[in-house]
Amino acid sequence: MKMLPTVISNLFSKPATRNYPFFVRDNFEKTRGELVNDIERCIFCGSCSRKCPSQCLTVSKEGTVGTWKLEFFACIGCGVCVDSCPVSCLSQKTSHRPVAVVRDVITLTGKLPEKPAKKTEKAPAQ
Amino acid sequence: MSFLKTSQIKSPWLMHFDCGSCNGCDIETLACLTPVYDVERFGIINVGNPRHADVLVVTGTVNPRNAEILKNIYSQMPDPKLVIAVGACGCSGGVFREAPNVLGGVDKVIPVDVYVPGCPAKPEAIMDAVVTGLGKLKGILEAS
Amino acid sequence: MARTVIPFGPQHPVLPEPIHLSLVVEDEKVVEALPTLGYVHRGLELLACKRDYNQMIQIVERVCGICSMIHSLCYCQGIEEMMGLEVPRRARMLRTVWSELHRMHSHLLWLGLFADSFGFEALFMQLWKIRERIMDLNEATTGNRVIVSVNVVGGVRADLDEGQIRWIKDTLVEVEADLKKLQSTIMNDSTVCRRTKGIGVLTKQAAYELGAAGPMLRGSGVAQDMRQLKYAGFDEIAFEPISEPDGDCWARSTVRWRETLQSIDLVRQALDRLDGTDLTVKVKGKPEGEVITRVEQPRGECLYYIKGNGDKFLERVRIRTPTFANIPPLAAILPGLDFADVPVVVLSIDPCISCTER
Amino acid sequence: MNLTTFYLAVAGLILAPLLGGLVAGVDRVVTARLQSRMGPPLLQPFYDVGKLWSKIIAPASHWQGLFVRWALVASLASDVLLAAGADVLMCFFVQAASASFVAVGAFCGSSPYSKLGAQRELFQLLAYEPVFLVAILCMAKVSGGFDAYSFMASQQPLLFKLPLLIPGLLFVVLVKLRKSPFDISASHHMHQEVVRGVYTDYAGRDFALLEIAHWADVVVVLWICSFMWATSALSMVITAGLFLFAALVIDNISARLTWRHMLKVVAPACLILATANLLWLYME
Amino acid sequence: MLDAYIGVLVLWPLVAGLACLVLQSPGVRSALVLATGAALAVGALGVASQAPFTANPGFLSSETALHVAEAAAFVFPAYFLLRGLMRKHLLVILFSCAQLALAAFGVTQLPAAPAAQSAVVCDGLSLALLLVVSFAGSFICIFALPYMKHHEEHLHLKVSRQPGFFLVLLAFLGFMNGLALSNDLRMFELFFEATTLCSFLLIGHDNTEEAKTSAFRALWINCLGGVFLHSGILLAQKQFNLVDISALVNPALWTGASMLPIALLALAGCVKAAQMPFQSWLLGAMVAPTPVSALLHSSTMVKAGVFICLRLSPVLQGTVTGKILLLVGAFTFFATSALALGQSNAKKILAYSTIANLGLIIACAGIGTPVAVSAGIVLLVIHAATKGLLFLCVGDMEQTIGSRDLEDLRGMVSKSPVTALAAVAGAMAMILPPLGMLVGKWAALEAAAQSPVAMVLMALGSALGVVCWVRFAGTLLSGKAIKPKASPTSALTSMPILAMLASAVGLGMAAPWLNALLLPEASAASALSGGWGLMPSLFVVAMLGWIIGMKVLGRQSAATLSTPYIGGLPSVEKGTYVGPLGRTWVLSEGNEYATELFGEAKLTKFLGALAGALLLALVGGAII
Ligand code: SF4
Ligand code: SF4
Ligand code: SF4
Ligand code: SF4
Ligand code: SF4
Ligand code: SF4
Ligand code: SF4
Repeated sequence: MKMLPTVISNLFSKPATRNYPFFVRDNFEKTRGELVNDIERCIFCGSCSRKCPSQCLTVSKEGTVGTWKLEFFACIGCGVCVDSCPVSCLSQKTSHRPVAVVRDVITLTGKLPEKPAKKTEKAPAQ
Repeated sequence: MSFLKTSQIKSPWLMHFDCGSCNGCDIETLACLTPVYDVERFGIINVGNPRHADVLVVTGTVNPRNAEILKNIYSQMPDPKLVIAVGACGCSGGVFREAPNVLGGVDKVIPVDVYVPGCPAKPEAIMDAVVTGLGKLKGILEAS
Repeated sequence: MARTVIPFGPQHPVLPEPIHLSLVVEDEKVVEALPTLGYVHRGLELLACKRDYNQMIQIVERVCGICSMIHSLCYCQGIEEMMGLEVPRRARMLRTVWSELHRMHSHLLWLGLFADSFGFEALFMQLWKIRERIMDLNEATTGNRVIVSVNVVGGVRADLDEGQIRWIKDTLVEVEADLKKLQSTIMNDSTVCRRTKGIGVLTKQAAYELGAAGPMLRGSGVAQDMRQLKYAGFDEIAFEPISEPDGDCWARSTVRWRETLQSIDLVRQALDRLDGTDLTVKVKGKPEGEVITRVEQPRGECLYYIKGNGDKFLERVRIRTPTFANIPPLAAILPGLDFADVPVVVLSIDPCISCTER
Repeated sequence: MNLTTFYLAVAGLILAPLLGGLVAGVDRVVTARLQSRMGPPLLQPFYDVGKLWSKIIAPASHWQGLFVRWALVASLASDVLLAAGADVLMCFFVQAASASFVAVGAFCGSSPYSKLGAQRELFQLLAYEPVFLVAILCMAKVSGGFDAYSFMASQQPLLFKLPLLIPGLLFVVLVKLRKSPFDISASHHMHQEVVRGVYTDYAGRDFALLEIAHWADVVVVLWICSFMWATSALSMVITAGLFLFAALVIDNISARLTWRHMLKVVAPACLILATANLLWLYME
Repeated sequence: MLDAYIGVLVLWPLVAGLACLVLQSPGVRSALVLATGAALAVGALGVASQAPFTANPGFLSSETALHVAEAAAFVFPAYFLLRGLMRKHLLVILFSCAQLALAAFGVTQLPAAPAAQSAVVCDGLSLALLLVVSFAGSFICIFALPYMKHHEEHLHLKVSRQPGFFLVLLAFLGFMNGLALSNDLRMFELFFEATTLCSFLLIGHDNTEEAKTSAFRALWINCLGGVFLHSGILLAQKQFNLVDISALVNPALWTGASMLPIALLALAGCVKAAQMPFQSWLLGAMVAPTPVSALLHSSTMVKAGVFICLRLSPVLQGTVTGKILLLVGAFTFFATSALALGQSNAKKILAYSTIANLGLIIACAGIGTPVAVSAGIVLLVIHAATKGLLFLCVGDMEQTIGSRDLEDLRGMVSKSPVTALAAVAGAMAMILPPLGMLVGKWAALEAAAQSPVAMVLMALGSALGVVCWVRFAGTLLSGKAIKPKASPTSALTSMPILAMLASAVGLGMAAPWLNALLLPEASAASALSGGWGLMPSLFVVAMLGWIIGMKVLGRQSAATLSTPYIGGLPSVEKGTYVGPLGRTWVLSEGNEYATELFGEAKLTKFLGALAGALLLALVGGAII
């Protein structure tokens, strides 16, 4: 009996439901969503791959071509790699990564820099 | 499409099985049922019984012990059925891939139709997955 | 009279996590209950040899998603103690804020599941509706709804600005008001009391002897809470453990209910004490030595034993979780129950299998 | 049997299940709204049944299919009887037969939950049947006949003379709708210790048929309840609607009780009230 | 011709029984039993073709016959007294002495009453009982042939005791026929006491200690019934100097007169029908071999009790005595239905359910309106067929598996499909519309409109009965596949079972017409038709359901079954799972009996006291 007022007021007020996917709420600024790499800026230093707790990143170099591989189905979105990237080419969108019907790996390739780029930006703290 | 085929898409009954999940994805799956997300809008209800289920939502990693359970449950579901692997763990074993008692993702044991990345997967992502899965089912039904 | 054997779980609609109970019932009264575990075991403690001690934070966060924040807190405190680090005050207060927010969402989650175990769907929906507010707080302030991942060795990764602090406080006022509306349902509703009062009684003596922990222990009248150890920000925050004398399901749910409300207060206190700007201290060297740390999880006392040998890989991490401690008392109160009360009583210990088995 | 009766009977056969499906749809939408959710489309129950119908699954027992169909026939027959203005008591018995078939079917199942559900279903039967029966007897006493037409022909609402029947009828509606606090043998709520109880082992098309039988049942029960204020067709619809709404609200403000409590406290209480009303009618 | 039919019905069984005793050989015995069945069938049909009629066959109406009856009033009690003395059974001694005293009083103190106008009056009611005795009785006797053979093999007897057994069994059929037809109270009493004797002998047949105890319990209670009967007769004789039943049941006779004789006769009926609180003898009687339980203690002999009540119903209608009798019957219906629910012994369930249904018939008699009486007669006939069927099935299953506990009968459908399915059909016939038991119950409920308490009791009893029978049927069918194993049932076993099944279902379906057949008087036949107007359409629906069902069954019995849902656990073989400690657990099942509510010991005491109070009221009401 004690719930009566609550359920009746529920009946006469707007439901709490967010009508996703017809209505999508803006994401919070800080949300750690999909991990993206601006491969143009990546220097393939491998720092991210060493720090990643899930070990889902592999960085390899072959000749002048660097490969940055992300097993995104194992990525836990912790953002450790983002924090550790010296050139801040990694970032996380605020939206979640879309679902998929096949399990895939993201492979990005880029040209290795002539010589190790200088640290122009300081490692991003908070 | 005939009424019967339409109904198959409009009434996906969902069953959730927690393999070796950390609970993160479980609670997000459960949250989908609650007022803010309310998947009943799509005709989804959560059933506890594989014989009534059309969609199997699996969270967590597979270990030798729960793999057997997973197989049994899957085989008791009526065709056509969808399997949704939720979270990094369900997809690939996630952060636990290298742990001694982990076989890997759900697809090591049963075929998976939709993978939901994230750790944990957000409720929105899980809803996306159901929609995607139903799209896939629709394709199959239309073709038949 | 013939007996019925009921295999309960590992997949069962009332069980949020896979465990198995072989129940032997007679006229729907339990005469024997034998549990089996191991469906969630991952072997997580061994990952300590494969991931360095910083990466282990993300691993222990995933010992369990529901109180991930508190797991990593316990772990980080252990490493910090081993390395002799002094965590800045702001970081300690922030840890308190998030750990109490975690406790709130965990308790609300549990109260909802508990309500559903005795068929009170509307209450479940209400509680989870309110819980979404807390989840929003988590996501907006840390970047993730569940696994907030804010702890690092030596401090925290995220900060709160003035606007967020005000927002949190405002939200908590609303949450508190919403919760108060449900209080009489949870504590006094006649049908709820029918299903919880006098069911699954664990006496104070038995709770001691069987080593119960957390709300299970406090529900039996023992006011013991690890927060009395004054870790994180609790050295400054006024805190009194909550206990109820009855020892039944009702007492256990009431303890959790009151703790939820108490947490609101603790968050406010911690927010009021946010000053300074430092979030971390500089970390030098590698962990060496052994340490035991304890914190209070929503489910009770959690204990970490960590052994380092000066390498970046730890030698041993051992986690002793509250549910593990609560299983013997559960096994003791199951026989004699009505079958319909089994889910209620099982849930009343708030079983968390993923951390029990890791 | 004249032609009108025949038409009415056919209408009952076809409309009653449809109406029942609609009631189920309303039930789900209103329940959702009571819980502050948006809820499914109104026609969701029909989609559900259509879905189940199109699923082929190995039966759990060789006998279940038989009992499902018998249950369906019995449920529909009770609708037809009511629509054709037959004896309400007989209609009640036919309906009880349907419930019995469901229970026997559950006994035939292979899962322990199905059997447990069957046992509980029987206790439910034991609890609500006498109450319902006495309620019908009371109505018959006031309206002076046992056939549906005389129930509907009364000038004054039966309610005025039968106020004590309300709790009993609500109890019956709750049990029949399988709503909390009496969703004991086969819950409509997701977390139930007996999984789906009597329904556990039914699947696919059998389950769809059972669902239709359930709709027909619900219509019969609500229909009989609507006799409480049967001065016009509209008032009957409103009465039935009120009973339904009351059941939904009660469902959402109470925890599930155990069968022991139902059998020892609730059922006797309802029965005593109904009997008191009956005796009072005789005293007058 | 009529006299010959009656002679066949009453005397032939006795003769055949004596022949069994003398000739001893099993082959001859079988032939004789089968011949008796045939003879009784012919006789019953012959009589039925003439009904209603009155007759005066010499062997029932002559002076000699009446002298025999008079002598029997001494001989039977004297024999009971002897047995009581031998066993030092106080109650038997007491009541048989009382019977002797009453007999002596009748002979010495009362003027001899004039003989009844016609010794035999056969109306719908008598015909119903006749048909039951002749058909159900014959089937059961045939069933007894293989049953007793097996039974004695089981007991390892050196010398067969079957000749004696069949003598009593067959002779009993004759006595019952006589009882149904007699219109002279003295002849009626003769047959009434003769059935008591048969029952006593047959219950004690196995000679075990338990059998003897039960036999003597049955004896003392039935002697008490005899006391009631005899005193009722004497009082009636004193009041009106009449022993003619059809003359006595004229309501005009009783206006203003004391109803005590009627109450006593009804009480005697209640004892015979084992109404609460006298139910214990019938339960004890279940130790006898199953054919005995089926024949005497369910289908026929106990029907003598309700028969006399129904006979009296014209007088009872609208009187206080009638109303109390209605309550007595309704209460027994409720109370024993509740007791049946707490039982797991299948024969005890049957016994309690028998008492319950007899209670319902007595309630009908208490109402006394034509509708109620016709409902009562329908119940009498169909109950005999249905319950007889159930007894035969339980007996056969008991011999198959060696237990009569419902829990052990679980899944019988895979062990002996024919019998188990027949039992399921029987259980269903007890409760389902449009079959006769339910129709009778329904008519009784509507007829009881004058007594709200009785209606509530009936409603409760009806629900309890439904639960009991659904559980019974469900348990037999429980969770096993149809595996048509070669069933070991012999033709002599399955033939009666199938015949009884056919008659239970057939009669059940035909209840409305049956009613019209038995009660040609326009009033009674049409009284029910108002409610039964829709029955034919219901039958059509039922048949449709049946056909659909059978078709589905045919298709599904070929289907492969799914594995049971057991939480996803692995199982090594069917019906097991691998559980804690790696042990293989067997998925055993048990019914729930809610013992805290339906426990026999507690409930019997409480309900017995209430019933006793009601019976006192019955007599008290008549005196006032
Ligand atoms: S977000 Fe975390 S898990 Fe994902 S790639 Fe980066 S470090 Fe690895
Ligand atoms: S840390 Fe940054 S720069 Fe280095 S490899 Fe990774 S993404 Fe490239
Ligand atoms: S994906 Fe992440 S949140 Fe989900 S179960 Fe795995 S560790 Fe937990
Ligand atoms: S430690 Fe884990 S893997 Fe080893 S036996 Fe125990 S449960 Fe199994
Ligand atoms: S006991 Fe601990 S260390 Fe060993 S396998 Fe299990 S989780 Fe890993
Ligand atoms: S106690 Fe439960 S919620 Fe907390 S960490 Fe352990 S598993 Fe997670
Ligand atoms: S914690 Fe582990 S080692 Fe210690 S007593 Fe318990 S089971 Fe044994």
